[in-house]
Amino acid sequence: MAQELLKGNNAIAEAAIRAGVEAYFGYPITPQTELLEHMAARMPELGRTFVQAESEVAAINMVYGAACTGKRAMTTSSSPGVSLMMEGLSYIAGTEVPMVLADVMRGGPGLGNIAPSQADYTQMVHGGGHGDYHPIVLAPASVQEAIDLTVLAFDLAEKYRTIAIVLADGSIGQMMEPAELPPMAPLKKKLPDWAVTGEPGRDRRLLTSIYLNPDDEEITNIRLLERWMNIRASEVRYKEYYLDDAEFVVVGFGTAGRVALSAVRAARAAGMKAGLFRPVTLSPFPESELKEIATVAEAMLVVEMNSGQMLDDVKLAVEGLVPVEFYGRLGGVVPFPDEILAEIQRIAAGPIPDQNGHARQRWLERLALMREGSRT
Amino acid sequence: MAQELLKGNNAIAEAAIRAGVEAYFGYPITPQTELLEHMAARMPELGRTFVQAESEVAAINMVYGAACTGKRAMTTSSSPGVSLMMEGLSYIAGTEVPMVLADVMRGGPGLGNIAPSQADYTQMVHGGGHGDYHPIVLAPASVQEAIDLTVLAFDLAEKYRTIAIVLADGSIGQMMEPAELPPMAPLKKKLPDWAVTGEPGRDRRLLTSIYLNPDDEEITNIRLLERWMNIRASEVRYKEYYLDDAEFVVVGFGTAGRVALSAVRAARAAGMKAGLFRPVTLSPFPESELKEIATVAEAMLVVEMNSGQMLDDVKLAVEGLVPVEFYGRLGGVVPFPDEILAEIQRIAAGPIPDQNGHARQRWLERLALMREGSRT
Amino acid sequence: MTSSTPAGQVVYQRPRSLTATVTHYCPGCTHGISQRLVAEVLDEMGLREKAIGVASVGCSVFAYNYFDVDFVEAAHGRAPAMATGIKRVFPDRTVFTYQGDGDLASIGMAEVMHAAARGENITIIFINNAIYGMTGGQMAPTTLPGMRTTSTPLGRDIEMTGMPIRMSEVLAKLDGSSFVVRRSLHDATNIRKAKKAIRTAFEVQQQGLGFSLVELLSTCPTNWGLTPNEALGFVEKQMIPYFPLGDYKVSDAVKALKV
Amino acid sequence: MTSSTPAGQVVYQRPRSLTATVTHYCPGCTHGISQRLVAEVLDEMGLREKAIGVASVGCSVFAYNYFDVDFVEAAHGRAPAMATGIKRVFPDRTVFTYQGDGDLASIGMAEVMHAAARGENITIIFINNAIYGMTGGQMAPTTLPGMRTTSTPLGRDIEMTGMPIRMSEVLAKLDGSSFVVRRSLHDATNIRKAKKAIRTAFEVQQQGLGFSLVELLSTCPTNWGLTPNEALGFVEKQMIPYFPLGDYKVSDAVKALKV
Amino acid sequence: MQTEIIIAGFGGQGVLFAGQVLAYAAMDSGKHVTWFPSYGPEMRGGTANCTVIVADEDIGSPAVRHPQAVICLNLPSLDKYEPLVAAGGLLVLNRSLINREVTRKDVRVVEAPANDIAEQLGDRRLVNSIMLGALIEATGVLPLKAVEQALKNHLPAKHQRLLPANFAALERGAQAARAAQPSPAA
Amino acid sequence: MQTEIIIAGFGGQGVLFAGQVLAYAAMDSGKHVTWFPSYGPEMRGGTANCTVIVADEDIGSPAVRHPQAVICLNLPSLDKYEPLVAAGGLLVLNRSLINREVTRKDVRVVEAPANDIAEQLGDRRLVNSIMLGALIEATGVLPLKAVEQALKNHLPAKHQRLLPANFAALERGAQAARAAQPSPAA
Amino acid sequence: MPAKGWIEVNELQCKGCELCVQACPQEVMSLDKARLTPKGYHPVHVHAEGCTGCAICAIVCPEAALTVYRQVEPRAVPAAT
Amino acid sequence: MPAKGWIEVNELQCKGCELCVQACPQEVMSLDKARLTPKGYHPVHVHAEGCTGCAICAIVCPEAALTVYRQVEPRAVPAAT
Ligand SMILES: Cc1ncc(C[n+]2csc(CCOP(=O)(O)OP(=O)(O)O)c2C)c(N)n1
Ligand SMILES: Cc1ncc(C[n+]2csc(CCOP(=O)(O)OP(=O)(O)O)c2C)c(N)n1
Ligand code: SF4
Ligand code: SF4
Ligand code: SF4
Ligand code: SF4
Ligand code: SF4
Ligand code: SF4
Ligand SMILES: [Mg+2]
Ligand SMILES: [Mg+2]
Repeated sequence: MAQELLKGNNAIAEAAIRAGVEAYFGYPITPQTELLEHMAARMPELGRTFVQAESEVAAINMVYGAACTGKRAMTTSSSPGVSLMMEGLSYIAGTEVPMVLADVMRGGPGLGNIAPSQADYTQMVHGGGHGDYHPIVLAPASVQEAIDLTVLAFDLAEKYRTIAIVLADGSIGQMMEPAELPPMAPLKKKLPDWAVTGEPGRDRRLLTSIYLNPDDEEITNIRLLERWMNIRASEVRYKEYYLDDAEFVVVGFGTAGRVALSAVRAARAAGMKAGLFRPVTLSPFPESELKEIATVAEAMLVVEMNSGQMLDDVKLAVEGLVPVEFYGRLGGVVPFPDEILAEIQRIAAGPIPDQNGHARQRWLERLALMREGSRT
Repeated sequence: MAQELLKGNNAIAEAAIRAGVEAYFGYPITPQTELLEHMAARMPELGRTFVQAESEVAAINMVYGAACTGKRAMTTSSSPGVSLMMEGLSYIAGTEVPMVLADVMRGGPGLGNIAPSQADYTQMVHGGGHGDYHPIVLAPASVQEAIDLTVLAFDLAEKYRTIAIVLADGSIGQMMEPAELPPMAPLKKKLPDWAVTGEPGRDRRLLTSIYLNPDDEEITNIRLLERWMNIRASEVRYKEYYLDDAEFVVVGFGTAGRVALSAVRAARAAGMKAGLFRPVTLSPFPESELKEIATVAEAMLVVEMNSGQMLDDVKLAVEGLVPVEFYGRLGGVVPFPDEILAEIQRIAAGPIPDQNGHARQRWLERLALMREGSRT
Repeated sequence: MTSSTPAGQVVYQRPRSLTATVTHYCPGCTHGISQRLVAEVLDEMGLREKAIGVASVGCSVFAYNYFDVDFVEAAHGRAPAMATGIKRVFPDRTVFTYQGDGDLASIGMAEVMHAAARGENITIIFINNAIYGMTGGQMAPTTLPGMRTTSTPLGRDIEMTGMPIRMSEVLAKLDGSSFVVRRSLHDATNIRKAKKAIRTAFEVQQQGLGFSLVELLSTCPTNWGLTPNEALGFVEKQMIPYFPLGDYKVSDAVKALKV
Repeated sequence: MTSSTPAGQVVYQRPRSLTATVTHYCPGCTHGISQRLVAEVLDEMGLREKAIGVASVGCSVFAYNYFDVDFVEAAHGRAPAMATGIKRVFPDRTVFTYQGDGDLASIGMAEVMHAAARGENITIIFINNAIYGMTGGQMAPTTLPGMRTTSTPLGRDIEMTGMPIRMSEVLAKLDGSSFVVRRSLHDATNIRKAKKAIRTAFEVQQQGLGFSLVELLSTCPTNWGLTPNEALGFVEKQMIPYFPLGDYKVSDAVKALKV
Repeated sequence: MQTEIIIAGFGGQGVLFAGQVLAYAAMDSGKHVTWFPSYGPEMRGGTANCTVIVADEDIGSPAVRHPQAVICLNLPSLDKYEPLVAAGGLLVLNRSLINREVTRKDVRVVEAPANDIAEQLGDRRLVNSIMLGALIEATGVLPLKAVEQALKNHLPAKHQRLLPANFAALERGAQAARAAQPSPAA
Repeated sequence: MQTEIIIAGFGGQGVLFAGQVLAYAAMDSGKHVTWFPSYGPEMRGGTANCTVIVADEDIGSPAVRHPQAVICLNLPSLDKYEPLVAAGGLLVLNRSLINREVTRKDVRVVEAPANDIAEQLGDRRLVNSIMLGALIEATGVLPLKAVEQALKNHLPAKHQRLLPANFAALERGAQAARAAQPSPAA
Repeated sequence: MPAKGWIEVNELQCKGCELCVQACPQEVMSLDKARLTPKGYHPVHVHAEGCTGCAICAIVCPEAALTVYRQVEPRAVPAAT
Repeated sequence: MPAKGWIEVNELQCKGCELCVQACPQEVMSLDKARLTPKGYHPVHVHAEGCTGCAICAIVCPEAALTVYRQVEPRAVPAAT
């Protein structure tokens, strides 16, 4: 198929449609609104379900219902709206039905603003709802990737009976890029054998997240956990750039990763052996891959549009094998490549910072200084 | 004052009252309901505010309103109810008003059950709402501690204009122990100078979490973060048992920590040099304290009533200095001391497990085996 | 056959749409009656194998164990949203929720109002027992003035908590609702009427006529501190005066229905 | 003074309860009128320094910048809950919310219903512009049948989304509400009536008579795709027929009030 | 020294309150004590139990797998706890509702026809006090006086008139324990 | 090779659409391209801008601090971007609405009285095409033909009749650029 | 002559709530104090003659624990139709 | 004789929405196309005689941008009361 110039939000919506989503439930919120609007126009014309729910709480519970029928179901929102879905997500995880959520993150906490942010990382990756569960979280860095990962999200959600989240930020949602949509997939004919469908001629089926006996709940938790171990073993995805001989490895996802790529190129142009590791699956996190890189790199620099939420996962992965520095912008500010380049230069110039201090603390001091500098 | 035999839930409620809580908003949910019922009886008779809200969403937003007036305000719930508060908590964090929440955790995910659990650790400690913020999280292991930490929660929340959470589990909420309540504190006379109180003779005041300009939001985020760094530096609390010469250090909080204490004593009785480190503040986490212990201990064993949520924080803290093993029970199952004793024995018998594998993976295999064993 | 030996004709038997599971309801709790009625109606309409039930969080949380019907279990208050999700993708299935008054009128207010406003083609069985049964007897939005509950130990003070909410009256105000009635379960006559209303509600859904809800005044002997029989009296003497039985919304299309 | 030079007497001036801040509202948006009216009433009743406003999420999100009054900003839909929290600890302050129709009638349905049911002694200014203004013109629960919005590109299909919700009528059904009226902002006469209603609502609160709400039909020229003046015509011709102006609840105590 | 006791029976047999009385007595005697109940819907019409631990130092786990003593107020409780009670431990049985023998040989057994005694004493609600009396006597975990005092202090006002009957019940339970055969395993 | 362009002006001046036309033209010419808008309430009655990056390889950051070229459709845009445009970069000014000179000496300046030209051409909405023509001519980032083709392909059906006028507008803009003084710094 | 009927009590289901006892117009039902169901309740039984098979007991039974029969009057039916 | 009045337009606030223009019963208001406010709008002004100071313009103005004055008829007041 030919490339089209697509806005991220519309691309995610259309990709979901091409992937065979049969039911969409959502509530307007900037910066994901075009996604809902795309669905509002397209789903009815395809004879599929679109409902503008009364709230995000209702939306996620409508998805819960539709997902229980085994059909592909989806909702999308942005940060405050996603926070309202936490109970529903936990129920869906506990009921082991597949669903896809796209969170087009904005600046927070609270009402915050509508600018691009990555500050829902921990909430989405480590599960913002109660109880033990692990969603799959995919982080696109371009419109094309947003499309591909949306399709993948449906496939993985179904394969593992789990929640799959496309975690984008406002700039992925709002930007346009040439990209190619997949062909329209035929709708599922056969529904899975756990689906609650109200059909004659078989034993009744039941989907629930209640296990009043802790023993049964523990069995369920173990089942979820084993499935999760499986996902960790099989579904890690990431992108590497200039890593072959890289001494200084930048780690960043989504838009931050993409901005870092510009910085890495600039660093290379200036003769520094910089490289970029961009996790595509944030959950499962590419732990062993990062650890391997840690055995050869001289230093790592984690770059995020938050206060270092992925930083902890990187540090957990590299287990002290390499110094890990951090650079982040907060509250809806997107870093420019030159800021990251400056960080690479700083690290390359040495000395390698003492790992006994806190990368986050050091960064915060630099950031405060930088902000003061730019004010004058 | 004399000791009384108190149920955890009532103790937390009465402690809040003694600490001067002026407004309580809540919604019934097992296993925290006695807490709400205690408030229903006591608050009106003291002329203070009690409202049974229509939902947890409403409850947290009522707290938000009351907290904006500078008076001490509180809500309590259990896991699914707390998930519904995520948006509100994020708003409160972003608005920088103090409040206290008690989460009496139960088995999950989803509706789960009402048995004691610790599976909201990540949600509460790392912030289940959107955006960058850090609540203070206190984990009592006894009724007395539940009282003391509830009082502390109010003090810290106010001191730092932050959310303070008492993270208990069903067994802390439901058990009775002798404990001493503090005397009734006088109610605050003077409200803070940021409080929205509708008073004449001063400039109007405004409390909000919206910062439409990312730059302003970044400043706010930095302010929150710097305050958080401050809290980390000043407010870490923990309990140590038999650590002087301990070779094998168990790390556990709340009920799991308390069960571990029995196991450690049994291990000592059997001649093993076991000790217990019990974090009291889960957030801020006693990182440097654990790291120090890691330099002398031979191995650590993290024990939780979840799948190893604090485990990651321990591993982050010890940075590979010491092997860290894990033992957990899930979905509302409370471990018995003998299970933990067996783990200590296993570790003490050596060999120290290879840290390249995953403690969680190894535990899951042991747990599955054990469950099979107990079934036959 | 021309036998002249007296033979037994079955006048009543346990409906096929109920499983054999013994309920966890307290003795004499009329939750059991309403579930039985729903099962009878499903039997009579031949819907057992095309129905999907949505259980809610409350004493009826295990309803799914009692109905021999496909079931899901919703989050507290969200059953109408979950039912919407199911009905929209399976419009030809019979989708119903079974909700308590805490579930529907308190935490689930928005979801039931909007399902009704949308004219969602689902059926709601709404059990009004004036209390939160499952969590041990706290005040519900339907608790009567002055009634003692574990969260109104001195009796419900309407100055602080307002008057009880009459959901049927409110839902009837929405253009989207088609059939909204209140019945009681306190005696055989009323139980028969309740069943008829449930039957009509399911017929409304079958005919695609939109949102139907049957509110049933029900007992909670345990939390009311009454015997099962005294509890029936409480319904009759105390509840019905504040929650009058009647048809609050019967759309023209529904009136034309012959049940 | 016995001067004979013609002197200027101020007939109208910007109310003291407004700040000098220029609003971010689109030109001709009647959000500005309703806010001005609230400010005038606060001035007249001398409440500026004892009022606490609760802004909501919608185009009026920055209301707090325009009122020279203590303010907080609620989460989307939760203003009545937040106002409850404030009013309960400060019963002698005047607490009001300012909410759009998406905020109040969609996501905030439960909170406004329960605030009304409790008879919460607060005042709600409810701006019904039949659309989600702030997010760019999606369907609101109040959007008229057939109306094109960005989430109903072919016009609101009542088969799929139901009929618009008439909040005043619904809220009036709750025993807890004391004063619930609908007014319009489409011309000077109606604006005067709207102001009178707002005045009454605040008096109701002052007297401790309970829940008061004034629904105001308002314009959104931007998302309706009309000029400001055409938009006034839309209110008059299209909205009022579905949302009739009137007094939906005036409790006896309120009737006895002299405003 | 730590003694772990479980009291188990039907909801409505006063299981939780008996445990609380024991806990009060322990507290007033200067002991460390924990009382931990089964809770929630489990209680509705079903079985109830609580674990009371009395100790000289602060108590770790409030629950134990192998308690030293179990009061079984009905048959399901015996079925559940017979396999769990610690070797050398004690089972206190309500003979009125338990119609089978204990099969384990390594535990002590004390029994009382508590329902019958209660009826003799004129109040069905005394069953739990009778069983408690038997337990106290058989374990010596606390002086009987301490339990009497706890009852005096903590019986709700409206039930204070039942105090003498409760004292009698405790005594009858204790008598039953004294009459018990020495443990087969002892 | 990578060219970064910002188009800035009032909401309603067709800023976002002009950027999209440029992006379409780039895409159709086989280039990598990103289009990134300002969005949200910022747009309501206020200023709007978008960043278009045209490149030969895949594009990293979709936003740049120091763009190589900026179209300023009004005065606030010039005020905002004059300090930011890269040294040696280009400012394309709408003379009709900008009544001050550029003070930086290290940038090229091209200008066109776009509102006036548009009125001459008979349609206010042509302002953005005029400015785009000037930019294309002054940067050579793409052939003018590619932009014309993009307009043809992507102008909404109801506006297709405006194609000839738009082509004329592009050409008038290009003329203005050709007439521009060589950059003072060049 | 009133119809003659009888009932069957499912003792697994019956919880001895006595709703049927109060509702029975013939007042022929009562709890069987001599029996205990597996769940520990006294089940209901018919202690006297007079059941008409009216099924009111079944209608009020929350546990669907009752099956109601009515005697079919012997009547002559043509051997073949 | 009708009252005589005049208005003041706060040009910071006025957004040229013309609601006042349509509402003025004397039809004396219009946008001043020659002027632009700091926010880029044409502000309203009174282009003809006849303003009565009725304040209807102010009542419909969403921006509270108008102040309305009415001429006070000179009348003799006793020098001292
Ligand atoms: C989010 C959430 N909040 C609270 C609860 C606890 N809870 C369970 S059932 C219930 C109330 C049930 O009352 P009602 O709906 O009236 O049903 P009933 O038991 O009276 O039939 C509550 C509050 C929950 N499970 N989830
Ligand atoms: C939880 C949440 N969901 C969605 C949004 C996005 N949002 C902001 S305003 C709004 C609707 C506003 O519409 P309305 O209340 O009618 O106000 P109006 O702008 O029309 O005055 C929405 C959906 C949000 N901020 N928070
Ligand atoms: S608690 Fe009440 S509502 Fe629940 S089962 Fe028992 S009697 Fe019925
Ligand atoms: S978008 Fe509509 S409601 Fe919002 S300010 Fe503009 S005209 Fe008013
Ligand atoms: S009504 Fe049913 S459950 Fe109750 S006693 Fe009669 S048969 Fe038993
Ligand atoms: S069938 Fe009628 S007469 Fe017979 S036992 Fe039941 S209620 Fe009584
Ligand atoms: S109504 Fe107000 S804002 Fe509109 S044109 Fe008149 S003065 Fe200006
Ligand atoms: S005061 Fe009256 S007459 Fe004068 S300009 Fe305003 S509306 Fe017109
Ligand atoms: Mg109820
Ligand atoms: Mg609106």
